[in-house]
Amino acid sequence: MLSIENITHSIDAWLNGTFNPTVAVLLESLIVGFCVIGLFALLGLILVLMERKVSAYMQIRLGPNRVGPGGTLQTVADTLKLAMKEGLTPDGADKFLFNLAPFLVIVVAMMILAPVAFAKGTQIWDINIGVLYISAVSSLSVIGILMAGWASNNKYSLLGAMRSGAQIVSYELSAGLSIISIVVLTGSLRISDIIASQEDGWWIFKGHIPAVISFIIFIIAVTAETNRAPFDLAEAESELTAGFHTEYSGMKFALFFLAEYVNIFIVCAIAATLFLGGWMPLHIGHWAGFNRVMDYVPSSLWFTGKTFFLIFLIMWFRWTFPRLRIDQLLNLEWKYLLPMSMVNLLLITLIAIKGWHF
Amino acid sequence: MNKEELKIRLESLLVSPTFEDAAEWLTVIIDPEVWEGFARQLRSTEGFDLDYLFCVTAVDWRTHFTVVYHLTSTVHRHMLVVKARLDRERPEIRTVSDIWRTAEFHEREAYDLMGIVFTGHPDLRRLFMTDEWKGWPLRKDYEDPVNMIKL
Amino acid sequence: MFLKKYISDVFGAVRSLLKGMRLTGYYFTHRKEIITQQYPDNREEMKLPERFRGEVVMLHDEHNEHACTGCTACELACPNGTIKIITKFDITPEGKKKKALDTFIYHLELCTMCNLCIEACPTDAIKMAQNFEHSVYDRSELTKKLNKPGSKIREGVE
Amino acid sequence: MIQEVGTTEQGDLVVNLGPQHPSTHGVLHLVVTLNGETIKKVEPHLGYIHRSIEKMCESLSYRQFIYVTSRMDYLSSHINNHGCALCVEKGMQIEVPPRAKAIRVLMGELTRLASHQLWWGAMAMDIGALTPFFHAFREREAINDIMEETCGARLTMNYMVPGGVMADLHPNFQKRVKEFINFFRGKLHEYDELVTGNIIFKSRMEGIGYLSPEDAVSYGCTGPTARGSGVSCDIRKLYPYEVYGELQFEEVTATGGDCFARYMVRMQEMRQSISIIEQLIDNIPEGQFQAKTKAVLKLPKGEFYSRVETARGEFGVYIISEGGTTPYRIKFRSPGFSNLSALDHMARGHKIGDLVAIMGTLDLVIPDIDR
Repeated sequence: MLSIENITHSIDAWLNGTFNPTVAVLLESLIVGFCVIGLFALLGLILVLMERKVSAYMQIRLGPNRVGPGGTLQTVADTLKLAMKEGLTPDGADKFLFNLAPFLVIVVAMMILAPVAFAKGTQIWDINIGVLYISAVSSLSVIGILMAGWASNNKYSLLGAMRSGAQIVSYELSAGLSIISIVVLTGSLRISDIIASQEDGWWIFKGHIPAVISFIIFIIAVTAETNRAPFDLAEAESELTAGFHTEYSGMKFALFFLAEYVNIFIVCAIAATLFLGGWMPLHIGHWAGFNRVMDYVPSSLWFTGKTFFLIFLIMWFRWTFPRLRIDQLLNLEWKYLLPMSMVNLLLITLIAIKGWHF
Repeated sequence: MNKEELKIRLESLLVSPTFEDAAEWLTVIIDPEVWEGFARQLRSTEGFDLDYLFCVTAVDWRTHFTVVYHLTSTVHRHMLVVKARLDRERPEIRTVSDIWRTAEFHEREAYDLMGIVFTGHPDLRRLFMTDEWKGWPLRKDYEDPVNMIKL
Repeated sequence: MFLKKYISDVFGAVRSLLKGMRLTGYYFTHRKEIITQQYPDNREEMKLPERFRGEVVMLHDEHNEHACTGCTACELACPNGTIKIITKFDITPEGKKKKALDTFIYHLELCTMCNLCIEACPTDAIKMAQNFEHSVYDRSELTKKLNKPGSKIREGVE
Repeated sequence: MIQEVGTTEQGDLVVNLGPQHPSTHGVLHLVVTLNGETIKKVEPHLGYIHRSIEKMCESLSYRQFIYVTSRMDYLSSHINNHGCALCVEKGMQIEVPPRAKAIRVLMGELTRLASHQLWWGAMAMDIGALTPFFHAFREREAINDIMEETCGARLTMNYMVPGGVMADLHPNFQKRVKEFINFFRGKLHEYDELVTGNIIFKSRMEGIGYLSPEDAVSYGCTGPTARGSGVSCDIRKLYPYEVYGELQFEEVTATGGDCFARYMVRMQEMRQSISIIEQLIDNIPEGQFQAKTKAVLKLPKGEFYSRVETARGEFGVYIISEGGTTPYRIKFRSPGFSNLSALDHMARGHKIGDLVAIMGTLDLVIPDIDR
């Protein structure tokens, strides 16, 4: 059966057979680099179009439908437009930081991609502290946002950046606690171990209600961490025009835009990995027949299916809810999500110790 | 209170008030000097309670200005129109923005467009026009170099 | 007690959010609710009501005759100076001089479609057309001459 | 006027909100002094769309000046025109035929509905929900189509002439209005589901921008802004004009005085407007739609004031006539102007997000403020 795992293995074998190991590793890194960039471009195109179509249908509109069949080439056209636009740098801006910020944001997004398992055996780097690595690196993106807000020399940008800082610092906590609850259940930080532990059922089903609660908390927290509505205070267009990226134009703006969507993809991929089994097909306990039927669906399809379902969920939030205010946002985290996830973590630990999960 | 009762009460409040009879609502013409004290009495005297100033109009009569205050009471629902005649050269009247807060904006508007100076106003600046604007656009003798209507 | 209120608050909040999501979810799945009009494509089937005010036109019949006497009622009624009527003097068969329309100038760029000129016209010579696509590349194209070349006043219109 | 101030002496941040800003709905310019996110002072700068309509009207005849007032509060243009026509009729002592009266009120209520719908969508957009805007426009579009069919235009209808209305109702009018009312009744509960009941929306609105009844009166607030504070100020009820005196409807007031109270007042007003339309739509008297008037109107020497209730509050027209064909001085008392003056008072101590919410519930239309 043709699967991504076989392809990667055969490429690996061929490279190692043709060149000496050092060159092979270098070439592999190059290929991976190209793949990641290609994936970025593809994700940007697909997710932006998806967002526009989802929003359009929810708003009883048609959405983009002129460029290409059914508007599918709309994002390509938009990218071309953005690429041709002049990248303005405001006069009073700190030019170095101003130009660095979008790259920092996109590099961070690329780095988190490393431990994500896209399909069975397809993972760039199966680091043994995968989950820790993700939560550590993802908090770096706030530096990019703060940098952009500060360097723009614009009051709206500054306000947006400050909001973003406060927001990400606080929501990191409950996202981290939700991740820990799965780590407690599996006993490993390695992504491949976490996926393997869900072979007899996903954690959201195996972990009883506490797992569901920590899944919901995780989704809320990552929505806030990626600055998506209803937590999009960093850009809050009706208050701060465009928040931290008010002064950006052209490709630099496009990088921010792309990073936002790639971040959504990554956090949804992580949520899918932790709670919905990643590429693991829907297995129920020891029903061998059922599990074998499920295995016929390729693992990469399972992974993308779950991830895109979660992305759709986050888009659904965006196009339904009003925005919170900054103090309410922090209230929600410190008064509701954090205590809840702490109690929840206790319950999960109890379940893990007693072995009550399936 | 109806128009007649209001008129009788006003006669006790003012020394020889002048009334305009033709108008729909009771209209009293006052001297700008007495306006501040009179306004306070209208606002707070039991029976008047004219707490709602809904319109401030400045009118240029070429020889003089008139400032028209339309007052009503949310308690008794009666109306009173107060007019003050101002000098053409030095149009000055005491502000009532401390009595009716809404007057602050209305008086700024009258200052901006008609050039009436409201003494004691907390923030008497141009409201619609730019700060460096010359002249008072609503005055009858104002000549606009670019007049779309008379083109 | 506090805990009970806390939990019921949380559930109430989640319920209100789900209600909204149900509504947007309904619209997401029901494509027939979409109200977008594909404008330049639906020009043929798009019908504007006959009272729609798009621009002032002068009615001409098949003999290239109009009903405008050049009375300038519309010019006086117009609040924006949109209409300018230039009159001339015709010689009637009886040898009398009679005022008649020479040129009916209509500035579309000044017009606010208020319908006052149509109301004022005593002979119903002008009316509002439903055309609304007025964009042109040069502003001077918006100044129109409404009476067609060679047209004259219809017999019997005073 | 626009100062290049970054910070004040006290170290507060000064932000220019507008004149080009997504939530000021036009060219309102607010200079906001901030301490962190907390508002210390809001100072409106007006005049970006000032056209001096009052001066323009001094050279327009009594028939012509009505259309200009559509350009003030363009969302309730019909009601503005109504106020002007009433004032001219008061001066000329024209008796308006009963059919015209009913038509005017019907159109006025439809305009109010359309205005409130736009407000609802725009306000939801201000606080971050974009979807309601499109849902509101679907219903508003239906009203606009009805308007287009009868009045000939969608926004600035100019359907009003002194002595009546410009044209009779379109034959389809009654049928289409009834269809619309049925359609809209079905959609109104969606408004509540999507926005009113939403916990985020409620927490953004409740307790924000408190305006006490005394302050509301002192600042000259009218319309839903004042009624949200419990001040009864509906001109339709207090000083009924046209057929409002014969209709059964309630003046909607709330006691909260906060953004949510103002929001609820407008939502209830939509229901009241529907009820008014339903009472009238089958009872439009037959007869003329316009009284016979002279071609050139001349108001007698004197002063005339008429008040109407627009979607935003009390709209007053004050005509001073010297007996000529044009007004000597005309003054428009626009509701938004007075409502805006209370903004500073309401917004102090709140966050930037609240300022946007307060502006949303004030329902500001900038041409109405600037004139």
